This record gives sequence, C-alpha cells and structure tokens, in this order.
Amino acid sequence: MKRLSLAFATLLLWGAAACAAAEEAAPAVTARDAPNDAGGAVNVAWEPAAAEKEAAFTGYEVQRRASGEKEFVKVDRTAPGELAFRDEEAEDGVEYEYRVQALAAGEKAVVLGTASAKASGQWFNTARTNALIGVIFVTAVIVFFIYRAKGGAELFVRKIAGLEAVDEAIGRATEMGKPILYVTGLGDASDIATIAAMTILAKVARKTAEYETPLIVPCYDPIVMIVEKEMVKQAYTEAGKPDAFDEDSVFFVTQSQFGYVAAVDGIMLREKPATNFYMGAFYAESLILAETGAETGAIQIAGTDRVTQLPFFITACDYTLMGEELYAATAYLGRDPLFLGSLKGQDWAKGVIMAFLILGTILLIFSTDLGLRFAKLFETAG
Amino acid sequence: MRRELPLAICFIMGIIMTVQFFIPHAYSQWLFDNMLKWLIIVLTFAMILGILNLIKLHAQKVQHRRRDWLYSIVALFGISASLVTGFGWGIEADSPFMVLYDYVQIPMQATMFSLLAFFIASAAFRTFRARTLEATLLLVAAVVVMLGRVPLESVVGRWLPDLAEWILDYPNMAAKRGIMIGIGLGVISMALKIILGIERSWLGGGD
Amino acid sequence: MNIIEKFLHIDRRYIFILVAVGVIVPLLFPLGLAVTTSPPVENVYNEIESLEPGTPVLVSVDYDPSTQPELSPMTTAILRHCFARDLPVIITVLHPGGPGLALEISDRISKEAGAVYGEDYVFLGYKVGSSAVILSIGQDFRVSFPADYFNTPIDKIPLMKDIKNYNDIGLVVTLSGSTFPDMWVAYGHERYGQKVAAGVTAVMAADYYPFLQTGQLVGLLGGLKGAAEYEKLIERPDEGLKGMDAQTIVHLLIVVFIVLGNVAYILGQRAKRREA
Amino acid sequence: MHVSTDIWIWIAAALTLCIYSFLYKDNPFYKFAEHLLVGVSAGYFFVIYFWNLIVPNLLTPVKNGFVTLFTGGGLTGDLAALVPGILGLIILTRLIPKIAWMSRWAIGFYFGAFQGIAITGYMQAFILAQIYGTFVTAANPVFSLTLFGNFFGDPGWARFVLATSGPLMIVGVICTLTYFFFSTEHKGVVGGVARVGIVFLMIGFGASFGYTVMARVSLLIGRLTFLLRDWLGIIS
Repeated sequence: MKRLSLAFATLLLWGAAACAAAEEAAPAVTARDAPNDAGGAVNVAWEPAAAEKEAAFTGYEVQRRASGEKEFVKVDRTAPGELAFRDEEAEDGVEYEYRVQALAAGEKAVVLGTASAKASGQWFNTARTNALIGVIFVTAVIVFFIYRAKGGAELFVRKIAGLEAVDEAIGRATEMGKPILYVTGLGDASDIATIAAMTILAKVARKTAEYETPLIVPCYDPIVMIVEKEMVKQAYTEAGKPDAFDEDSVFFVTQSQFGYVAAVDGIMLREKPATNFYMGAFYAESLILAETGAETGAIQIAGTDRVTQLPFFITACDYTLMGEELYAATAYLGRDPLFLGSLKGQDWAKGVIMAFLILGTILLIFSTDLGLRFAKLFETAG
Repeated sequence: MRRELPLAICFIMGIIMTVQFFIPHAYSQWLFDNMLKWLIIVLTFAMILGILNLIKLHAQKVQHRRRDWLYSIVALFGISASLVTGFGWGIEADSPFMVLYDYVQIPMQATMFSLLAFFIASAAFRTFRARTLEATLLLVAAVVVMLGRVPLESVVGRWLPDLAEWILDYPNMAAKRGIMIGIGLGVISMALKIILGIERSWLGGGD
Repeated sequence: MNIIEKFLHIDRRYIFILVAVGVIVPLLFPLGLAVTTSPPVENVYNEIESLEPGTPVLVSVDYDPSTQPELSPMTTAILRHCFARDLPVIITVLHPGGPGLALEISDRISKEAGAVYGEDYVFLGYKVGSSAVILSIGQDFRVSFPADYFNTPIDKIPLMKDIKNYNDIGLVVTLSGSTFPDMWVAYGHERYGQKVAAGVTAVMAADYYPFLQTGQLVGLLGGLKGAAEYEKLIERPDEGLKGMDAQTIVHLLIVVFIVLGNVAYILGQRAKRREA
Repeated sequence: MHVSTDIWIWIAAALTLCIYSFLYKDNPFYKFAEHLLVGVSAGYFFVIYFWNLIVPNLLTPVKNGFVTLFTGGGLTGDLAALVPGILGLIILTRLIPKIAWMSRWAIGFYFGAFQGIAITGYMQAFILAQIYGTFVTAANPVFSLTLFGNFFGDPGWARFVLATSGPLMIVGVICTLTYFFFSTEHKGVVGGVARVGIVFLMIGFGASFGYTVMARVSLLIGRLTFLLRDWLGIIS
C-alpha cells in the first residue's frame, strides 16, 4: 500500500512539476491536494531560500489566487525554517495558484516560485490501511472459528474464577432470602462493555428466576433500562416463571454519575443484598460502590474493561473479571458453541499479535532501522 | 417485522459505520458527525421513558405508603423543581434552574465524589495484606508510588520518585497494553456477534 | 478476640476520622512542609518573569467545578504573579462550566492586588467553539469577543483598545481538566507561534510531558503539587501549599495504615501457627 | 471570621453535611439528600438535553428544512434531523404495550451503528496503537543493542535500567496477553508465562491505585475548603 501511495504522490509531484516547468526546471514550490481528507485543503511546501542563513531573513509569505483571479492574496506567513503550509480554506475543484516569497528586513520580497493544485476529498483513507487489514483479519479468524463450532468441533474453555462464583453467589442469596443487586455501570447502550454486561445479566436473571430470588437492577441510561427490562423478562419466561417477573425490578435512576451512586449506595444499605454484581463501564465511582458493598457484607463480583478502575475492583471485590474476561463471560456462562468458537478465534488473533511482538523484537535486535520500519506498520494516524 | 427487521437494521448500520471509518470523504464525515448527535437525540426521547419510570416508582411508593415513602416525595419534588424552573425560566446563567444546579446539585455531587478520599484509605487498610505473592506485589507497588508522589526528596532522596515513575512507565504500561489488546479483541468479537445476529438477546422475548 | 484481631477488623469510621483530621488540620494550621520546585513549573514562572511590564498575558479558564480543587489554586497563583509584575491580564473561558469560577477568582484577586478592571485586567467571558475561538484570536479578538462579559464593546475598554491578536500577547496560560491544552498547542502555538503554558490535573500531567520536550508548551503545572510549587516561587503560600500538606499527610497516613495492618496480620498468622 | 450570610451557601453547606453523614451510617439526613439529588439531577439532564440538543439539532433544523422546502428551496440537509426524530418517536412506542415491539427498530439502529464504530475504533486505539507503543515510545525504539553496548562499555545502574526496561515491557505485554488465553488450560509453559503475566498485572494495579490517591484527596480538600472558607469563614 505504501508503495502505491508513493507512486500516487510521485504522480502528483510530477503533475505539479509539469505545471511549474514553464518557469524553471526544478520546482522550488510544490502544491498538492492534502491526502486522506474530506476535501477543502491543499498542502504547499517549498525549498529553503538561499537567503535563509542571512540575519535579515524574517520568513516566508504564502499567497494564493484562484484561477481567473488577477491578484495574489496573502494566506499565511511562516517563520524561517518552516517550509510548509496547509491551506484549509480551499474550495473543492477550484484550481489555485500558490506563490511563496522569501522576506528579509529592509529588502524587497523575493519570489521563490509558484505551484498550482485543486483540493478534493478522497474515497479511501490510505493512512488507515493497517486498520482495514486488521479488521478483515480478525473478522475472518473469528467467523472461521464460529463456523467450525457450528460444525460441532469440540471446544475447551479455561476456568474463570469470577464466573465459577456466580452460581455460588446466587445460591447464597437464595439461602439467606436476600435480593441480588446487578449494577450495569455508567455506560450507555453504545458502549460494548455495557452490552456485555447486559448479556451477562440475561444469564444471571435466568438463574434468579429458577430460584425465585429477587433481583434489583438500577439503571443509569434509559435505553439500557428498556433493553434490560426486556432481557430479564425473557429470562423469566424461559425459566418458566413469567409471573415471578417484577416489572419494577429494572428501573431508571438518573444520568448524574454521583446521583446514581448515591441511590445505589442507599439501596445497598437498606435492602442489604447478599450479592452485588458490578458489570460494564465504570469510572471514579467504582470504589465508592465496592467499599459500601463490602461494608454490608455482600459477596461482590465485578467485571469491567475500564483499565483505570480495575485496581479498585480487584482490591475491594471478591472476584473481578478483568478486561477481555468480561467479554468471555457470556460464552462461559452459556457454553453456546458459537460463542465458544468466537472465543477460540480471539485466542488465535492474540497468538498472531504475540508472534508480531516477537518478530518485531527480533528485528530490533538485528537492526534498529528494520525494527522501526516494522513497528511503523502498526502506526495509527488520525 | 418484529425480530427480523430490527436484526436487519442492526446489520446494515453496523456495516455502514464500519466502512465509513475508511472513507475520509465529506459525505462520510457528515454521517459520522451526525450519528453522534442523533444518538443523544434518541437518548433524550428515551429519557422521557426514564423519567416517567422514576416518577411512577416514587408515586407508587407514596400511594401505597411503602417504607420510606416520605423520601419519595422529596424525589418527586426534586424532579418537578428542575423541570419547572428549566422549562419555565430557561437555562441561562443565574436563572433559577442554574441556581438550583450550582447550590443543590453540584455541592452534593462533589461531596459524593469526595467520599473517595475516605474509601481509598479504608480499602487500602482493609485489603492491602501480604497474603500471597500477588497481593504483596500489589501493595508494594502502591506504597512506592504513593510515597514517590509526596515531597520527601529531602528525606529519602530522588530514588523513590524515580522508582515510582519507572513502575508507572514500564511494568504498569506493559500490563495495561496487554489488557488493552485483549479488550480490543473482545470488543471486536462482541460487536461482530451482534452485527451478524449471533448475539440477539437484546431483542428480548416475544415475537 | 485479641488485640491484633481487633485492630485488623477496626471499625473503618476511625479511619475516616483520621483522614478528615489529616486534611482539616493543615488547612487551619499550615505546616509548611518543604516543596521542591521542578523545571516545568519554573519555566512558567521564568516566562512570566521575563515579560516586560505592560505585556498582556491571556489566562484561559478552561475547566469547570469538577476539577476546580486542583486548578483554581493555579489560576489564583498565576493572576497574583501577573498583577505583581504589572502585566495586564485578559481572561477568557472555553469551558461552559467556567465563567462563574473565572469571575469569582478574578474579582477576589484583583481586589486583593488593587488591580483595576479595564486597565489591569479584563474578563471576556465564555464563547462556544473551543478550537474555532482559539483560531479566531489569531486574526482578531473582536471576531469571537466583540464585547466583554459585561457586554461592554471591547474597543471601549482601555486595556483592549490596542490589542488585536496573538502578536500583542506575551503568553497564553490555559488551565484545563480536559483536552483544551491540545487545542491551544495545535492552533495557538502551531498556527500562530503563540507561546503557551498549561495547568492540568495531576492525573493528566503525564500525558503532557511530551509537549514540553518538543517545546510546544513552555511550561506545565500539574495538580495541586504544581500549584504549590508556583506558590512557593511567587512566595505567596495559599491553597496549593496547604493542600500539599494535606495530601502528604493523607498519603503517609494511608501508608502507615497499610504497614500497621500488615504487621498485625503477620503477627496474627504467627500466633495462629503457634497455636496449631 | 465571617460566617456566610448567603442563604444558598447555607443550603449547599447543609446538603454537603447531609451527604457526609453517610460515612457514619445510613440516616434520615442522607436519605433526604440522596432522594433530592436523584430527583433534581434526573430533571436537570432532561432539561439540558432538551435545550442544548433537541432544540438546536432537531427542532431548529427541521423547522428550517420545512421552511426551505415550502418556499421552493428544495430538499436540504437540515431535514436529515428527521431521522433521529422518528427514531425517538419509535422509542416512545414503549409506552403503548401493543406496539412496544416497534421500539426494537430504533434500538437495532442504535446498536448496529455503534458496533460498527466500535470495531474500527478499537482496532486502532486498542490493538494497533498498543502494538506500536510496545516497540516505540516518544519516537524512540524501546529496545536496541546500542543501549546494551552502552551499558557493557561503561556499566552503571542508570544505563542498565535504560537498556533493560524496554525488553521488560515487551516481555510484560506478551505474558499479560498469555494470561488472557481462554482456550488452553493454564498448565505447564502457558501456565508459567500466564503467572508472570499476573505479576505484571498486580504491579500495574498497585501502581495505578497509588497514583490515584493524590487526585482523590484534592477533591476532599475542595469540599472542606468550601465548608471552612465559603461557609464558616474560618480560613481566608
């Protein structure tokens, strides 16, 4: 891809050069459409002026005129050594001529040269080629293993302590005759961690329905509330206990982070749930919730992909699902072959990433330059 | 209509937004920018449902004189106060709505937030015990970083803050990167299952 | 239950009381623990020291009440320094939650320093559009701020009469709990060559060190510690230094809790083993 | 000492104390503050969203769009605002049990769009950028033989740390990733490597915990300053 973009750039340069050829052989100034953008921008660059080393030299002035216009208008002024300008105010499809002048105190401006270009928007962002390849590769691996699982391949999944504890935690609440609190955090329905949390809720609700253990689900986001209500209702129907479903067990609180925390803390102290689940996206409130819960003596199982909050759950909760474990939970609890298949796909992708890490290290050992070039393949821009 | 159509909509939107990412063109940018705005508009409509749900819950408590019903009156009062001032006088600075925000909501939110200072201390005392090797590493790293961030150079020298910084920059960064790569794969896998309709529990029950 | 057991399961409310005392006492009676200054903070100080009296400084209050405990002490210290050095201050706000805070601080500090509104400082208020506002100042203040916060046209304000754009400003200081420093660097510095210094929360500070290395920021104040260092440099101890005292005490308190907890835990384990 | 005479400062101070009373135990004051906060804030966000989002992004463009349309200006991009408007109304079908299932259309739209955004966003920020960052920090490779050469040429503690920290980072990332393998039992070599991964995780978690304490204490300082200065006027 790099070679392609290089070829593309050369072509453009050649085009610009051809335009300037009328004036001089080697172009001192180049102008070309800014790559990978929505349009409306032109990049202008120039060679340093001979006068740059002189003390009186003050910088460059960039001027522009649209085709058909007579006068050049100043669009930018740059400091000595600053040899490029991005014109963000170009109209798509209009041919602009750029003129760069070198300025020196007490002297007349010297024209370095001119160049022309048109701005346009692109249909493919070449800077994101690596992401495209990444998405295609990971999708292919995961879909491949899902299909293999469909065909009945046997799939193993390792023990995840936090999920082993789910049954025990629900059982304990049932024995004690106390409710279970399920907090899906502060994410909205666009947050994948929240969606993972909702799918785990469906599995948990299935079990609380079987045991007829009361379930409390306070919600921070109204759309999450709507979806969770449906999911819990469905879980009760599947368990054959549709009448045990309490419409008010899943409810909206407020969109204020600490208003929500105040209310959930209140629930913990008054309803004294035997088990607290914290699954999904959490921010600073994680420790306030987990410490209050610990004080009431509840078993606490947390799971989040918010790396900054993991330390607090790890210290204050009995079990914590870390990062990817949260996403593996539905597969683990449901043992659905399709889900286990996707988990296997994730592992293969991880293996490939590890291979890249090792390969990069080996390259770095032999040649820093080679290693850096390899690393550049993963660089992300914009 | 009831199950297939929403799944189809989900599939199509998923593909469109994935492809959009690779197209810098103005149309594509327009779609992305608007998507985020649209999301919050849909959310605001959903909030009508949320607030009605909240009102219903508290009204029921008051009606049936359930435990703590008096406080439900406070909650209902709070909702009406915000809605009446916000729609009655607008939300400019110094409007009744903003006064309510500045002197009622902000102080309570900030106080709730500041409880963390207490809980971080009690959690550290309660749980930072050298029970296992892992627990010991956790507590040692925490203590080093904490001490490294107070002005004690004159007492113990530069090595402590340096060590703290090194832990943050290397072992901590390595762990974070490992977790993040895992999360990235987990999210992509989850999103794929939803787009492809393999994970469809969000539809709920019924037909 | 022996004494060790009791200590290990101590009511956490005792811990809460100690934390509260550890914060309140230094607020009432500052301890004046030694704070050593660091280069990023010194650079901001030196930059302001190097400005000719009369050179305007633009202070942008780009935060809201949620990060105010860390950032307001910085704003206070910077304003004091500017007033003490006879540098006129132009105050802008890019965060919608900021105007109230900016007004309160500028009122308080100008009274204390005897600074006159319109001559020694001016408050332009909040404008929506962050990066667009920063860019427009490069052309002319009047594009985004035709009038000040109190709706006086800025051409009628003595201080602003001769100020057009960044060329007339010595330094921009942005105080922010979010990404505003990035924008000031990208548009104010990169586009117009304006010198920019930033004050950010402790958690964010590490993210901005690269900007210091590249010179895109002339200096950086991070968290209460940054404010405390600045107070030390201008020799005006206030919330920052008091806060540092409190932070130091609470940090040490927590470390002592952890150590005592572990000593008790190990002793307890030994006692159990002996019994067994 | 100047105790505040502003009634609102007194209200704010009283509510602050109500919330702090929670640290002692659950009590009527806390319950009062909690319910007030939930009510006021639920209303607050709805009002703010209405004025700041519904009005400028839905009502105004739709109105402008129709005005242009009926004055002969043709279809404009403004009318695109109808999309979220319709989706919003579809969400409201929840209120009518008979057609409540229609709300799934809006939810499907919403879910689908954000899954798409997540796939590419996470690929960039969580996978590619992290791989790149493992090799390169601040434009320098984390690992090079030159650094080792420097150390062996002139052994010293600082040079040793400089040379070995980068490789340590790579080892740490690989071990941590191994911990997240789900489809193999953590036994033998995999088990050993995963255990090293846990070591990295625990050091990382401890460090983050310690790093956060400072910011949390400043929040408490902020509240106590409010009580002691703005309300009671004990400190200046």
